[in-house]
Amino acid sequence: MNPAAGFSPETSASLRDPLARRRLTLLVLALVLLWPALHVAQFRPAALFDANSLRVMGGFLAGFVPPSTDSEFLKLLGRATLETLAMATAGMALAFVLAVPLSLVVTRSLSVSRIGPGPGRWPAAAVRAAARSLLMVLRACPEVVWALLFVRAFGLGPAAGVLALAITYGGMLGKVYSEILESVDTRPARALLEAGSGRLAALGYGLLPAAAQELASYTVYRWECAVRASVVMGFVGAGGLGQLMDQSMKMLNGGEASSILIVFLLLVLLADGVSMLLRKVLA
Amino acid sequence: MSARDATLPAQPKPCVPCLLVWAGLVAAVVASFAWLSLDLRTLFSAESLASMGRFIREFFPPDLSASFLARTAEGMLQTLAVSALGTLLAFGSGALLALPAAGRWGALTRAGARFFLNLLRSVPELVWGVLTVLLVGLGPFAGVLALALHTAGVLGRLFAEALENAPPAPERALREAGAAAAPAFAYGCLPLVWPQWLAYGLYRWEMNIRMAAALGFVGAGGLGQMLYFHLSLFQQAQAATVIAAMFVLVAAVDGASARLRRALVPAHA
Amino acid sequence: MLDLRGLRLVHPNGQRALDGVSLHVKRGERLAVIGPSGAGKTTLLRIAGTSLRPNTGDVQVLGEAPWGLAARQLRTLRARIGTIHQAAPIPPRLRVVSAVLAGRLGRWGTWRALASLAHPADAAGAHAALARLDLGDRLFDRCDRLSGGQLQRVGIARVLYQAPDLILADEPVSALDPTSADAALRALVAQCEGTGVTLVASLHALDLALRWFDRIVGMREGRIEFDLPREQVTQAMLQQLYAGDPLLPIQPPVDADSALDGEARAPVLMCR
Amino acid sequence: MLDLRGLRLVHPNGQRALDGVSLHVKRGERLAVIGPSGAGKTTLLRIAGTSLRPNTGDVQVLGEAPWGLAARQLRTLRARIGTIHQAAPIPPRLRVVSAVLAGRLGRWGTWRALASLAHPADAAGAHAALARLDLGDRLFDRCDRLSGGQLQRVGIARVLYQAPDLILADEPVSALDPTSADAALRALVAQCEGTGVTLVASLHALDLALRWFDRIVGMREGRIEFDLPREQVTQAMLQQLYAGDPLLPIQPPVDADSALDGEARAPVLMCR
Amino acid sequence: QSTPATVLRVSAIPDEAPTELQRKFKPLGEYLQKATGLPVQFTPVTDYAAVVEGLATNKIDLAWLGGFTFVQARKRTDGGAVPIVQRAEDAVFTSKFIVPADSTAKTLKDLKGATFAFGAPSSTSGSLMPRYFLMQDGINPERDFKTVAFSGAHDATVAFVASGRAEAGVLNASVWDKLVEQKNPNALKVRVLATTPTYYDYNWTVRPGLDPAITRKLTEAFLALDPANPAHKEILGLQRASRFIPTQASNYDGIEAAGKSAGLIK
Ligand SMILES: Nc1ncnc2c1ncn2[C@@H]1O[C@H](COP(=O)(O)OP(=O)(O)OP(=O)(O)O)[C@@H](O)[C@H]1O
Ligand SMILES: Nc1ncnc2c1ncn2[C@@H]1O[C@H](COP(=O)(O)OP(=O)(O)OP(=O)(O)O)[C@@H](O)[C@H]1O
Ligand SMILES: [Mg+2]
Ligand SMILES: [Mg+2]
Repeated sequence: MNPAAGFSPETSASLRDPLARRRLTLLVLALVLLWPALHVAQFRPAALFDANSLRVMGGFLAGFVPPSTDSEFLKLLGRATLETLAMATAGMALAFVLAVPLSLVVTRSLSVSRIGPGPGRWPAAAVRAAARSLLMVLRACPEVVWALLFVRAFGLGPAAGVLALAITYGGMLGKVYSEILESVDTRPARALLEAGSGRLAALGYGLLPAAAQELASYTVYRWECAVRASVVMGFVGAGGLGQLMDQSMKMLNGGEASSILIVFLLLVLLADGVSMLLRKVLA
Repeated sequence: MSARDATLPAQPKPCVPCLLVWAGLVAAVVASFAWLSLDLRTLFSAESLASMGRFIREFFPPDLSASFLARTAEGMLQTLAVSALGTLLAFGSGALLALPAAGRWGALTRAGARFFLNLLRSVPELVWGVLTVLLVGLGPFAGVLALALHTAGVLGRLFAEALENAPPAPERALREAGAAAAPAFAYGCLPLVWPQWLAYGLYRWEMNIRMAAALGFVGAGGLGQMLYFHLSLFQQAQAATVIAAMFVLVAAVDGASARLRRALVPAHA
Repeated sequence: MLDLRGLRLVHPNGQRALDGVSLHVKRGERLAVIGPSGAGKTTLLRIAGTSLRPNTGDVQVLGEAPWGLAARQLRTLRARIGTIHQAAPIPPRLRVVSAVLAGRLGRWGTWRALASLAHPADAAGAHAALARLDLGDRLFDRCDRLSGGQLQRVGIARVLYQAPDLILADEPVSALDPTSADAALRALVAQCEGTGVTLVASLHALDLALRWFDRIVGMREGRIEFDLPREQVTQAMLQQLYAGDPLLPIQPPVDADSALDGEARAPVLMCR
Repeated sequence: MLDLRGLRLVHPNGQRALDGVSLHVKRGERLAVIGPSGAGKTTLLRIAGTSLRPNTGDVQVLGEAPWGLAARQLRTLRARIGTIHQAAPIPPRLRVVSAVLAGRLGRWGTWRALASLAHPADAAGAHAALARLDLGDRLFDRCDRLSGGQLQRVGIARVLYQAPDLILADEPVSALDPTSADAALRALVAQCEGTGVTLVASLHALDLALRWFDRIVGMREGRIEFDLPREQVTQAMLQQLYAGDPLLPIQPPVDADSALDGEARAPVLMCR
Repeated sequence: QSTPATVLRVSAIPDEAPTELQRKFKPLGEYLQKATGLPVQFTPVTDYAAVVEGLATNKIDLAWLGGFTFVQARKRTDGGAVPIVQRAEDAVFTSKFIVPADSTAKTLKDLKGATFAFGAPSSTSGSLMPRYFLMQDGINPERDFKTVAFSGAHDATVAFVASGRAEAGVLNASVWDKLVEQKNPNALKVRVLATTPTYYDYNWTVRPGLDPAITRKLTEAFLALDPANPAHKEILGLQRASRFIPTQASNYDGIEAAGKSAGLIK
């Protein structure tokens, strides 16, 4: 308890921030890596303001109004929307079923053997690593490859597309779920595990009260991505909005594109609403 | 024990709207499966399994010839650069947009920012790609912009929700000690949401590595275009190499993310 | 009951939290650990609760060596240990009733536990535990709507409801006023009295330590300075322990048993 | 300095936290609020700290009516109030140095504040504040690596570093051992002595309240039961306040000024 | 392994927009349904490989394939996929190189250093054959063009060039003629720079193991389409065919050779 202690030579050395050097190194390293990346990506923001391309762009965007209201096209659009919603929902349901067990295995804050560390530490770490790699394989393999694989089982049609979606999204959900569960306050769950509770109970009483909202909003967001991602479905003959959009854009049919974009926007707003609702329910 | 403790308080009523929401969700899922008439049992028939097994075997062995590996490496580099820059731009703009979208500057800006974010992300990358190509010409830069625009919408929303979910006490304490908005945020809230933001950012980078794939048509070449090309021509050995390269990138980002997060989680975790 | 020998623990950042601690606690004993902030009290209790593993040293809890057990048995052992944490580790959005019922998760099956989140499986039990701490009326409130002292009592109620064989309490009454603190300790002691439950608590309030505990362990800088029946603890020893400024004179110890008269002798609902 | 009149506050869930409280505190006064758990002490301090607005009643802090001020002036006013919270509201990942420097955010420019997160702007100042609480050696540690009492002291150091005109302390020493608690209160009192800084604290430890504070306010169920100079507080009053079980005999008050002799009179670095 | 057919499952390579393919197929599908007595189910896809996978794994019975796709399907089925008919035009098929109307290019050689759009990588007329002929002209696409993009479909290639996204492109003559006829706004903004020599292209192929009786019925139905019959004329018009003629696998050996020399078949 000596206020003057801070000024002895010995402590003035302890006033130097021990992290300063590491932070500086990291900063320099990041800048050094950024340069070649800019080069490879041909980064030239000046191109954004080129008068000529702005004109081309303007002309193209002008084609977006008015949105196409051709009744034939609207019928097609309506059907594609329904199909897409159904495929996204089914795909997400499957992805959820796949992701939940895997994420529970991967989540470190639910690991009993890490306390201490206790018995079964290495097997548990190995299982975690294996599940983690499995999640990575699931999501790193492009959807097309999965879709082509499942065509062999289901033939052309929505089944192969839905399954491809479910697999890749399962990989993503699993990873993100476990990261969310690790980034909330994990002390309550840990306290429960230390009192002998099981993993699922610790999840329910220790983590979910804090994480449920975030988990729900992420799941809804993924559903919304699934709606947009129906391009993949088109590969294997399941149609949907994504494919319609792809086609209209390639053909530079602005009217159709803007109609579809409006549908996308409405769906995104719907998803936002659902997300809000879920978060309220879970609060 | 005082009188008020003697009796069990009345159990609060169950929340009917909540039950309705859950029922609605279940109904939607069931309806989807029924409408698509999905029958997943075919997946496990011996014939399907054998056929899928053959498909997988075709990818082995991957093409490991030096010339092809060199091309793959080049593709990796481009994919990496395009996705990294796109994600970096999106991270910055997403963070800036997340603040108003989390309702920090009032309900009106919140609605406005949310709508803008929704607009950014309701347009898929591929569509942004078409627009950016018109703007800056075929080439990787168009890909960077396309990724950045869409990802900014995504990250902005995710960041905003992380902000809204973070415990408010530390930041409020600072505001109540007279701190201005920005420093109070930096000292009271950012340390709480930062790991989550970082996780989302890295994870979106990972997604963009896969997406830069689909952006092949804007001339953002890279692994995506190679994969599309070789799969179209049934050159599975080459496709396998490209997929392996994508695995490497994704695993690298995933590992980096895991390490960074480990350094950031609290000691009690 | 609790047999710790030669514990040494250095945290990853180089902080030496325990530096050769041995402690033996018999069944039914009530022991208070005191000492200055940073002495290693929390660390010691966490090791006794099998939630931290010492770098070196022998640990025996409830007759078993936890770090030699298989995962399943370790879980059973942990279910028999109740820990009251310095800051109650309860998610703010959880309801009080669930927070208390969580005490029995170690003994409930997973389904029962999860179902109880939606519909409390044993509201009456939780209520009884809370009522012993004068908090019965907040049963269905959310934990973030409680005052600091109320939340701390929820943490105590959880352990009362758990009805463990060994209670480890880390500053269980730091946020409570003198009367509530006294009442809370009385409830804890009542839980142990006659049922052979062991109680080890770390306390900053010396008067409470001397009033409710038979045996006092003084810690300082990761070591045990003294370990004596309360009658033998002198003012000088305490002075020495908190070395530095002159200490406040300490209360003459009150006989804990005589304090357990009256309503506090009410039926002990939780004990097995 | 602090002028509260007829405060009434009912929480959204129907809990009546304050029920007609009036309090007048003069410049340089040192006042302790005591009372059972749930009495409304935290609520009262939060209203005085302008972080909660009462349902009805008049609030005047440091000569201004906070709820009539423009945002900018309210901010300036708040920068002059230092609050020590019951549970230190510090993000676990923040480093101790940043947590302490955060005390001056109200007076620093935005850039200085942000830059200081990357590289501490005033490590020496933070160190001096921490050293007064015997915690100087943990300057660059992360807050989640501290013991309970250490974290609480970081919260106190933040307010010492802030050097406000009014200090509101909500159970500032609940996690500290008697000596550290005494030392921490001494540091707070030293900060106020002679500089006209006002100190309002809620305390559970009556001995400390009577030792360090001139004026004692007893609260119970949202009302003020008594508000007297410490000399006039009797054992019976305290008994009544915590009504229920017989209370422990209370320490005779010690003169705070005489306790401030010796090293504690060392230069007060923080005061403006 | 012939499965008893209850439905005739048909698909087509996505060389045009899937909605367009579906529209084109509708009357033909009804006609085939009548001729074979089987319900016909058409699934449009957007991935070439999916069609071939479908044929190879008996998930599709009949498919409209490009020449090069047929060669790939034949390789994947070990010669099991059999072409039954092709349009008269497919025997003398060509591709058109297009540039924006105001381009200064006069020959293919002038395109060096330009951005160039192919159709889909496995399209015969949008990628393989043009690539083969370019190489014979001494132009290696990967080396000599600034950027090579794949538009994915023939009409999309026109849109690419018309909008200035690519400085040149190539598509099949049949789609080009259709766009010109329809006065497609994109087609008006581009001109033809060069036309390739002729080669064999599209055909209708049946999967290995399809019931021979059905194969026979299908072949006869196609060959019976008569431009003089107004109902048939509509079908033929949509298929852009004057009439259908029999074809055989060996017609496509040339394409296989071209594919090998262009390095697209290993
Ligand atoms: N996770 C951790 N990482 C690093 N050091 C730690 C960690 N937890 C505790 N320590 C350090 O170990 C020492 C002992 O801590 P412990 O929590 O056991 O003290 P304590 O006696 O409970 O103190 P208090 O009375 O303040 O709660 C302290 O110096 C503390 O800073
Ligand atoms: N956010 C809230 N919502 C509802 N009720 C609340 C809230 N905060 C506090 N209360 C209730 O208001 C009353 C007064 O609380 P307060 O925190 O002021 O008590 P306190 O005197 O500080 O108690 P303690 O000594 O336990 O900290 C308590 O009954 C408490 O449960
Ligand atoms: Mg402690
Ligand atoms: Mg309080």
